[in-house]
Amino acid sequence: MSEVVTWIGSSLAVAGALAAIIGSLGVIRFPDFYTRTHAASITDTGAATLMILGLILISGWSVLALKLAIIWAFIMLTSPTAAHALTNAAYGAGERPQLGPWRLFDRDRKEAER
Amino acid sequence: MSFLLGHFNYLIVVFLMMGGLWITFSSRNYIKRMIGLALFQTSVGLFYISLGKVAGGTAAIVLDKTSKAGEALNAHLSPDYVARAGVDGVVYSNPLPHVLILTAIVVGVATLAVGLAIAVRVREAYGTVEAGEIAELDRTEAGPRA
Amino acid sequence: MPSFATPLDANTIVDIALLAMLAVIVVAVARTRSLLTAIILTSVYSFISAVWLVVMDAADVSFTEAVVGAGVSTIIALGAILLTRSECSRIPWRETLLPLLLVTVTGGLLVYAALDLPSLGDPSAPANIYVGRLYLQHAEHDIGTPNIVTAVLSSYRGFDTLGETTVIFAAGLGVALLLGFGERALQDTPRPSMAKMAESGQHVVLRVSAKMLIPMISIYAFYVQFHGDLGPGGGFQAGVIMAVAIILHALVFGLQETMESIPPQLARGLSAFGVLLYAGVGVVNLTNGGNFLDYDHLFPRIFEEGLPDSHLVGGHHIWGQHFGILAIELGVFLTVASTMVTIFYAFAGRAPDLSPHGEG
Amino acid sequence: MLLAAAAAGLMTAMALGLVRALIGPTSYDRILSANSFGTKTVMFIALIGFVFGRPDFLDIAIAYALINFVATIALMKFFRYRSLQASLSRLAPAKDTGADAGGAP
Repeated sequence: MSEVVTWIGSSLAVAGALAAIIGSLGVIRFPDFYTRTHAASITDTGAATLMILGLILISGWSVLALKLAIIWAFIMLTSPTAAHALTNAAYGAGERPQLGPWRLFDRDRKEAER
Repeated sequence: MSFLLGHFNYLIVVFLMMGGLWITFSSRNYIKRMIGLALFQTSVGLFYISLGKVAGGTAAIVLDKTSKAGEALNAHLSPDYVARAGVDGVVYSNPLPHVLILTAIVVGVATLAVGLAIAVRVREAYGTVEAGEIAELDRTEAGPRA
Repeated sequence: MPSFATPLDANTIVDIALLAMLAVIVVAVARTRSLLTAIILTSVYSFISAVWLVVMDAADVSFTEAVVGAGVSTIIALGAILLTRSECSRIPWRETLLPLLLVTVTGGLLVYAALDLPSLGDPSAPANIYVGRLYLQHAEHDIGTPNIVTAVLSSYRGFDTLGETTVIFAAGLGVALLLGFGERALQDTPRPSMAKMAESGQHVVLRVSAKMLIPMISIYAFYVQFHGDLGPGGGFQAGVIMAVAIILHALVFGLQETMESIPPQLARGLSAFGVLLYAGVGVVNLTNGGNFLDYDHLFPRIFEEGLPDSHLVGGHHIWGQHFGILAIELGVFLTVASTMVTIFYAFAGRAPDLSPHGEG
Repeated sequence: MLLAAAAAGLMTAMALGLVRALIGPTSYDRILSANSFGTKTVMFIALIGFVFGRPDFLDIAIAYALINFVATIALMKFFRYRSLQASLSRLAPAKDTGADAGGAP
């Protein structure tokens, strides 16, 4: 029983790590700041949830589980707020999202550099 | 190969220290210089902590060797090694460098603040924090404004 | 002395990967001309080195590095570039040659010296066999705290820590003398343009989150403070975390509101009081017949014998050490927290001086 | 073993996340990347304790989560207001409006 739970917990942790990798790839590949924020903030909270859930399963009913739950609560509170504040600041400072078909983005950027 | 593995930390730390030193020497901007100095200082901390690491060790917070964590740690180590390097059956890393660097970090940020405050005052007196421009102002004008 | 080879285990692999990231960041910081980028990258550097410190078993140091490096020093550096400028001038490549030469020579010498160092993790390295090992063997018996870093910090090397605390106090005083305590600048606060403020609305999300977070951060600071004997933590970390809570309040609700609840006078008073408390504990030991900061003599012997389960009558509690460490950690906490707040007030409270030279 | 794989994956994610902090192009991208890096750090610290067999140091991860937030807020204020002292809630400087101007209805 406990081995099965540990196995499930570890799998969840691996899933969380995969989500984090996908998020990082999104942050690298996406064309403008707002889409990157989308990639980063969603996968941050998602990966944290998966991973911490997995670790709670591994640690069982203990003070560790409580601490992990506190970490999860803090991440769920701070990470979206920080993303919101950051996009708000960026928009207020004049950073605008790129609109239109996404194939055009690279061309636009090259033209802007020229 | 094993020599490189054992000394990799020191080589990287020297690289980091020299990076910080290079920023401090080459940059003309006082704030950038302070950042370089802070990097240099952190790297010195990394060096100390590298020295205090004991292979297979754990943090210097007393652990019962019969507890779950204690057994998990000792499972990877030979009893011989634990007897030689450990204290009461558990291998700890050396706590002394930790103590020195812990206080050094907090003192470091306080002194960094003093350096930055001086840079701010220089900016208010000269209107710039670039070393070259300040030297130029000292040569041509009567010196600082305030 | 038996030769020792560093094992290629998980620990070493993580160590190498993290150090490689640090090296990349240092190169990027050296290359960038934007100071803001340099500050952001330095905060990432702090995060990576904090993870590295956990891997290297330095849990307490990691704690400190995270809260200081990524938190307070980022904010102070931001305050500094707000008051100066955020770009540095281009350096002509000729002028980098001499520093490069110097750095290469110094680095070469250091590498040459480093080759003679014992391998990473060698348990019989000179650094690890003398006093560090003695502390590990005797701390629990002498001091009675499971966290040996706290035991060494506040009891064995208490005098050293008193010096460090005094340096922090003096540095805070120095910043305040250079930049003021923040009151002067508040009188002529520069007015941000109305249009800019209105566009952002009221920042409801931030304010609500901050209202929830600030009490939790404060409670967490006290947890770190009083749990420092048993796990990672102590006065230095707790002080910085407390200061971060106050700084968050100032960032979200404005400096003036924070100054109304925690006046600069209070901050600077407490900062001095902390050092005084620390040194005072030492003096109490002196009057009871011990050495300076030797907490075995914190209480008169006759009083300590009466305390429950005292080691003087064959019990487990070394009450003098317990209370001595508690008191001096409180002193450290007060000094560190209020000094960081004073420094923040000094930087944040100063009005940017807009002269023709610096367009930031 | 699975946990070690998760740690390796998280490390990869951290390294990839670092790329955006290094190449920019805007400062917002860097801050976003730094913030996301901080969250991954929190997860990594929590995980590494379980991998190395001593998961007592979760306290540190809590501190990381909190500090990361405060640093991001400071950077955001740097961009939005060019000042660390301004209040986010009041529409005009605090001095002129008195105590009642900032109050929510």
